[in-house]
Amino acid sequence: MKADILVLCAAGMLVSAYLMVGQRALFTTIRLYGLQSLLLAVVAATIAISEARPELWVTAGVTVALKTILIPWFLMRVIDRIGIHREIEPFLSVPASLLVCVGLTVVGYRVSTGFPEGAGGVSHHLIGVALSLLLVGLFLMVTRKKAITQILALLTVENAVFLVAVGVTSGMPLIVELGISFDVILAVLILGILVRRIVDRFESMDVSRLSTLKG
Amino acid sequence: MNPAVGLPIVMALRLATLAATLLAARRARAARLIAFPGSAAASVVTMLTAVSVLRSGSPADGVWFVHRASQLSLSYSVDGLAAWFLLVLSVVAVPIAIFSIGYCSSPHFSRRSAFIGALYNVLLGAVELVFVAGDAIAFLFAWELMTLATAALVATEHEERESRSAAYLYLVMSHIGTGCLIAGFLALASASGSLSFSAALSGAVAPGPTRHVLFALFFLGFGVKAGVIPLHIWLPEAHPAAPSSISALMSGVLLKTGVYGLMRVCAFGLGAPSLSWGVFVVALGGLSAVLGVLYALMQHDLKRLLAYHSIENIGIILLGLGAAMMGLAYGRGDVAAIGLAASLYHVLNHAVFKGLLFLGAGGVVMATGTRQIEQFGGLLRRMPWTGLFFLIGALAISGLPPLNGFASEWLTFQAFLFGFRGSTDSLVHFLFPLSGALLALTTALAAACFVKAFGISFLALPRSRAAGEARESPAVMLVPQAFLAALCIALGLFPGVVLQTLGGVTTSLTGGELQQDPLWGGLGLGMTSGLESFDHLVPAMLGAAMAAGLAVAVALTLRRAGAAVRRVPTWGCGGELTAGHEYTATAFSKPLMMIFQAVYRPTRQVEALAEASPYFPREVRYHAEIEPTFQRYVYGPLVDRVIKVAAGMKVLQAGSLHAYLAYVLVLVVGLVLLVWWRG
Amino acid sequence: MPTTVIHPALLALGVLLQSAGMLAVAPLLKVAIKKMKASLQNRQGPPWLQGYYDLAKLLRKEPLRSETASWVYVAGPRVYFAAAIAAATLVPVLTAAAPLESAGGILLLVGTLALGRFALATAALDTGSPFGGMGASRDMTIAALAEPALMLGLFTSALAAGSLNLGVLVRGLVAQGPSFHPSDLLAFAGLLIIVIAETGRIPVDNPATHLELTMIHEAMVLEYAGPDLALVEWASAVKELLYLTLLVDLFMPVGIATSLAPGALLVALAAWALKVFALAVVVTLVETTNAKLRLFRVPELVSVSLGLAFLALAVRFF
Amino acid sequence: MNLLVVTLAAPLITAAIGGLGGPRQFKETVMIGGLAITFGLCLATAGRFLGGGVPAAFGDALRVDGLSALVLVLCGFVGLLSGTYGVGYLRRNEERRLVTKRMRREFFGLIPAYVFAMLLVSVSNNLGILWVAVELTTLASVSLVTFHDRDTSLEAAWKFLVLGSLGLAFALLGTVLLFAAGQGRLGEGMAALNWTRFMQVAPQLHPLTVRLGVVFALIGYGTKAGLAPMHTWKPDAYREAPSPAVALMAVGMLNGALYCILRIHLISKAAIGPEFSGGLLLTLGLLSVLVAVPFVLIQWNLKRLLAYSSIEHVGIMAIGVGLGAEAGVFGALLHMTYHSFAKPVALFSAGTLAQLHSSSDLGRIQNGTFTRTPVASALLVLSALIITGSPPFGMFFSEMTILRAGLIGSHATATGVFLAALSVLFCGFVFQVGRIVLGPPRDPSDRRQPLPERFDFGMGTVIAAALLAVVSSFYLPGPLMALIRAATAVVWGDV
Repeated sequence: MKADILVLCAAGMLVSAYLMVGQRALFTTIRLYGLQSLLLAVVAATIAISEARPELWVTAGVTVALKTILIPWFLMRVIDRIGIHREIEPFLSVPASLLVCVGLTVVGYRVSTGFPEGAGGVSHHLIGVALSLLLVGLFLMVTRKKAITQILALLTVENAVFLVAVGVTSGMPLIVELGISFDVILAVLILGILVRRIVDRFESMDVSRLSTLKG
Repeated sequence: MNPAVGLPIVMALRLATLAATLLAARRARAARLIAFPGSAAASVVTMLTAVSVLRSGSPADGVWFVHRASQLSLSYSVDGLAAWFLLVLSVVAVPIAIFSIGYCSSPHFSRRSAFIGALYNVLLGAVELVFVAGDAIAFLFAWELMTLATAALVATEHEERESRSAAYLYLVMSHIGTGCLIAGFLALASASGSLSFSAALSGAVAPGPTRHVLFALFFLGFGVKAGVIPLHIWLPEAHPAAPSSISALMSGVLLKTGVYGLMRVCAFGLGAPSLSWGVFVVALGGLSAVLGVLYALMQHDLKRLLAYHSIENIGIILLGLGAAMMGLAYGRGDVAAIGLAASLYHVLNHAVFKGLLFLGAGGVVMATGTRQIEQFGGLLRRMPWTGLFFLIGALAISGLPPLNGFASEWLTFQAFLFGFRGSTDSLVHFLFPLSGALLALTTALAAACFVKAFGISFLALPRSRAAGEARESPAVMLVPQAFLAALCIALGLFPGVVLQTLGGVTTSLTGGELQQDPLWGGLGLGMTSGLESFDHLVPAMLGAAMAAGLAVAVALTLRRAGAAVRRVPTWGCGGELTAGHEYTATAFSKPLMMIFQAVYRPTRQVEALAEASPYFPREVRYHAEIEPTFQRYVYGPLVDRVIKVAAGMKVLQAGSLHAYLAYVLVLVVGLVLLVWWRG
Repeated sequence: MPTTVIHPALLALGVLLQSAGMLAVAPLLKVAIKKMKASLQNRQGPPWLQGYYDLAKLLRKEPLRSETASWVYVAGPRVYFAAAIAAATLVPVLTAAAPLESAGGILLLVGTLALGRFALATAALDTGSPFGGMGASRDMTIAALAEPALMLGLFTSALAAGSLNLGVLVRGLVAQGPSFHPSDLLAFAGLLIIVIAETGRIPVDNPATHLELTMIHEAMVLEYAGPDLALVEWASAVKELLYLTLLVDLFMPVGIATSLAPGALLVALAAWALKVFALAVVVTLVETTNAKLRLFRVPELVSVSLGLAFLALAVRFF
Repeated sequence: MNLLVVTLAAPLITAAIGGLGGPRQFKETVMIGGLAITFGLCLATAGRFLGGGVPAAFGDALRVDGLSALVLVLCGFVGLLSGTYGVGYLRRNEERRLVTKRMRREFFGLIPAYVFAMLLVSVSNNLGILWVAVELTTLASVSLVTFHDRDTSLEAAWKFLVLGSLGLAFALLGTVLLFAAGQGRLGEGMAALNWTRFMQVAPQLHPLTVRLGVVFALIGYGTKAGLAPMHTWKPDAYREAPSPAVALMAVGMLNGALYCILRIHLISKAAIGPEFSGGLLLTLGLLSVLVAVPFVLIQWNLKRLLAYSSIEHVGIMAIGVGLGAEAGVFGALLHMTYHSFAKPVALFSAGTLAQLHSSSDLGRIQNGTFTRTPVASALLVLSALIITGSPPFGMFFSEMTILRAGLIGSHATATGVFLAALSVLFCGFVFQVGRIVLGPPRDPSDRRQPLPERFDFGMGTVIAAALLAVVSSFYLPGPLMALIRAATAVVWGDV
């Protein structure tokens, strides 16, 4: 029962990443990220119950608080302030991007087959999903031109790492977990500030325009 | 003065002089009077050390300095070969140091005297370290230091574009050479287990292709520094750009560090040299000799002309060395001994007469302010002593008896003759006479070139106002030239003495006994290849016969005492003879340019400026250019391709963040697949 | 085995005798060649002693010196003369040993002649007249081309005898007795061309003209007059005799004396005179039947000679 | 109080005081004093380690062994050097009224904070704290990159942060995977992530997870070190940040990232043998040296030139470790020490030259600087010679040791390529430096005249640092040598 929930949530996270790749509106992308973080919290919760690990509840709580509520709110405020709602044409068309994502998922999964069966035969699935999520997130970063989308892609990669941290090892030491979450949030805040300064200076969030430093 | 005592004194002296010069940097005169006499003193000590090792024949070694951090120790070992090159260095370094005192006082260099003086000491110290280095790290340490000091000296007048580009070209080529040396030495060290030369260069290298690769690496590394064709293109740029006293040192000594390396490692360090190596060295030696002199003929910048002649003389040295290597390949130790003796003798001779010529050129350039021969003329009347010494240098470099150039070329011919007699191999029967013919052609062309250089610069009417008002160099610059001129004559007249000192060196390296039959107590030398007869060279006999002939000639033409010889104007076909009528350097070398067109591929422009009718031009301008084949066809494309590739690679950092992220994505996917594949 | 060291005094006497002899005979050879050319052209040619008369006349004349010239101009002819004499003493003439044979052999001979040529060319430049420059440039060019062929030709016989010492070489040939090897013919032809080039005979240089287009040796000495000119003329005569003697020694050593006995010396003198005369005839024939080559055709002639020399080497040793 | 805690606290307090406010004079003395005390404390900690003790804190989360002692001392030294030069640098800008209040606050606050983060990295035994410390350095340096607030500095900052965060995400994943490979054997709580614990348990770690973990960890920390192909942020960041900050990043961050890479390499060596991570390091190292070649040959900016030089040097250190011979490791650590002495001198002299000529673009600094600004040009030439490994200076010996290790370890081709790249890099460097230093003085009529050179505080520091770099090439103090040998023992021998 526990294994099914975990695999279901992990698969859900991967699907949300796929939707992100296909999505053009920024608001929806942020909401998808919020959903993804929520599923991560559910994974943490189920493991907390099944493994009787009280500190995972704290992790789940922090994930919900920070990544499902605070970060999407902050990014939406940044977009409102700037007023740009649509993503401009990415480098690769959506069907081609999806094909590449499928390829990356195959790669992620092939690698995870060699992994040991964790508690309840779940971990090699989780690692497979996490790796695929990571590769898709990275691919999203490479193809999308908007600064906000790059931040979201980076956060997807972070989520993949946290998925491994929570799912495979049933929780890292708590203090480290908190320290890491705090740093991620700090990074996002600074990225947000930078985006606003870039938009003030360049009147656009298009990162591909930022290419004067050559050689 | 054995090396254990001598060398530390030398290094202490050099460091003290360096420190004192830097302290006195502000006052140019003081800096000059500290730097150069100090380095002259140190060179004298080096000479004493070298002589003691040569005479005692017992090598001495020890450790300089252990670099505590990396446990790499810099040791020294002075054997016969190193002592000989130290002797060559110090014999030339002392007069050049004294000459520099005068030369650097010219308004052009005086404010840079401290810079030149300090670097002169660093350079000499580095060269001495190169010759006495006992292990790879000490050798590379000194080698690189020497390159940097030389490059800095070439760039002393860094206002001019060509000295900057000359210094840079020198630095790049030497550095690529040093890269090969580092690779070679470290490969040797790992093959023989230790960095010290005694182990690494004892010929214990595994046979097969690695030896040939090592030989190629070392030849490339040392060939660049020796200025062998086709690695020579930096030489005609760097020598003229440097101050003349430094160019004398560069031509006289620095090229010899390359030759020393070729001898120490390529010829006698990698075990018995294989035949193909010997043939390669002889071939490149011949090529360098002929092409060196051919290019020298076409140069009208006095210092470039002398620089190309250095290439020619290095070619002659390599011919001797190549003959020695082929002798060793056939197991004929005695032929190898003669070949090596010939090339070592020419190393000393070239250092002496090239040093003399460059010092003379320095005096002339300082007096007239330009290096173009076409501007000179009639300098013998204004600068009689410089003219006389330059003439003696010219006679020596053209290999004319009884001076020293002839003695070493005679020995090289003997090496070819004995090599030919000693073997029945058809390759030798083809190659040695051909090399003999090439050597003869080179000597004759050198004679033609120096008739032009001396005749056009020093004789007849001055072609420019500067040449007309040139003043003779001060005594401090003439005395060293006199010393070197006297040395040219002495080395020419006493070959026997030189060969005896060389006997020990050649035997220790080639194992072949140098059968000598010294005639008239060192005045002459006798060589044999073990066959019936000895061939002798006694230049003193010829000197006596010439003196007798001169006496007869003077007696025949003796007039009544006191009757002054009538001075008449030279026949000018009816018109009044001016400097314009004189033969120019271009005209003098025109026939040879026509004959060797295939080599030069000259391009010429003739402009006739005529007003009324084209048949009566007021003025005709003639300009001929010979094609720099190596620059245009070898190095030009190479450098362009490197720049093109570098420019192509620049696209890697083209500013787009997405590209950078893509690199990371590719790397991650690649490594993940690698893990899976290796898993 | 080290050769017996001849006592220096005996050496000096040998040098004196040989140089005096060569000096005496040289003008005779020049006149002989002129007379032969004249007889081929149905002329009588100058009297036999004309050479000595010219020299005597020139020696009595007043020496002149150009204003622009320095001491090099004065030293040129004298060094040229001394070099010619010194070279003369290096070659065995009557006896199978030359007085200065152990001074350096063939290489020293070539070197000494080169020294003489260097001195004359430099002196020619000192006058400042275009003729001097042109003569010096052409003479050095031809010499530069001729030297490798000369060296290769001499090398062949030296390699056969195993030594560069002319005395040893001739003694080897005499000991061997008259033998004929095809390579000798090739080497002889090659060297003959070089001798013609070196002594400034017709196909390469025209000794009898003052036309600037064709003269090489004459152009160098255009400015000289009086005693200086005498020295130069005499020296070039000695040089010519020296070259012919060298050819005789290397390829026709028959009749040369092996001991100092007066009888042998007389036979040697007769043989030497006959052989030199024969060579003079050959040179004259070549001179009268050929026209002077343009300067830039001379390299082809020299390369023929180089080819012959190399062929001689190949035939003998490969 | 624990010595280690005091050492870490010192820069933090300096940052706090510096960042708050107060007159410029006060802030300068606080900064230099604080950093001097920090360096003293680092020396004391190293001294205690050499005396046999193993300083530790927070239950072994922070622990000083041979390797960390060496990195601690080097980072402390660079911190002090950058601080003092920074004061001089800022004074010069103050005279030209280029410094705003924000800049001053950021400068005096962030540089000590950066030093704190570096020291934290070099002493952290716990992989979690190690990651947090590296993240802190990244965040601290972002605002340093946007110090001059130009358009290009925003672009550089964005790229720096995006690539940096991505790298750190991989590093985190690597750490987690290594932790997962323990499958519970590492124990519970904070101590589970201690490096010492990993080393004890290493043989039982699951090989495939370790391999994947090492891959991600090396890519992550490699990004921070500037190993190719993750180096792309470095040239942009170096051009934008002020020279003192660049020195901190070039030496402190490089040593710190190398420290992390070595920790991961040691775990992998203990678990699955040195071939995998050694080979990866060797490849990335070679790639870094090769990537630097074209950009040194054709370069338009002095600071970017020095950026590629530090990419080359981190490549050399990675090659040294990757060659898998003790001489190689010793060479790499020796190279790190010499690099920490020499690179600041190069950056400071380049910075001073750029300040005097009001631009660091090679095109805009008209050639002939030797005549107008002789001391700065001479220092630049001297430092160029040092960092290109010319003989009389130390790097020649360390590069020789690495090359020799390469040939002993039968990596002939790799060593050959490495040697060729070194030669070409030397030529490129000398050309670029020669291009601006030599040549005729600029004609007086040209209005863009460089500032007259004054012997002020900043110049004094640079000359002192240069003297130190030259002296260190010949004589390294005894204790420092002991530290290097201890660090080699850690990296090469079993702990």
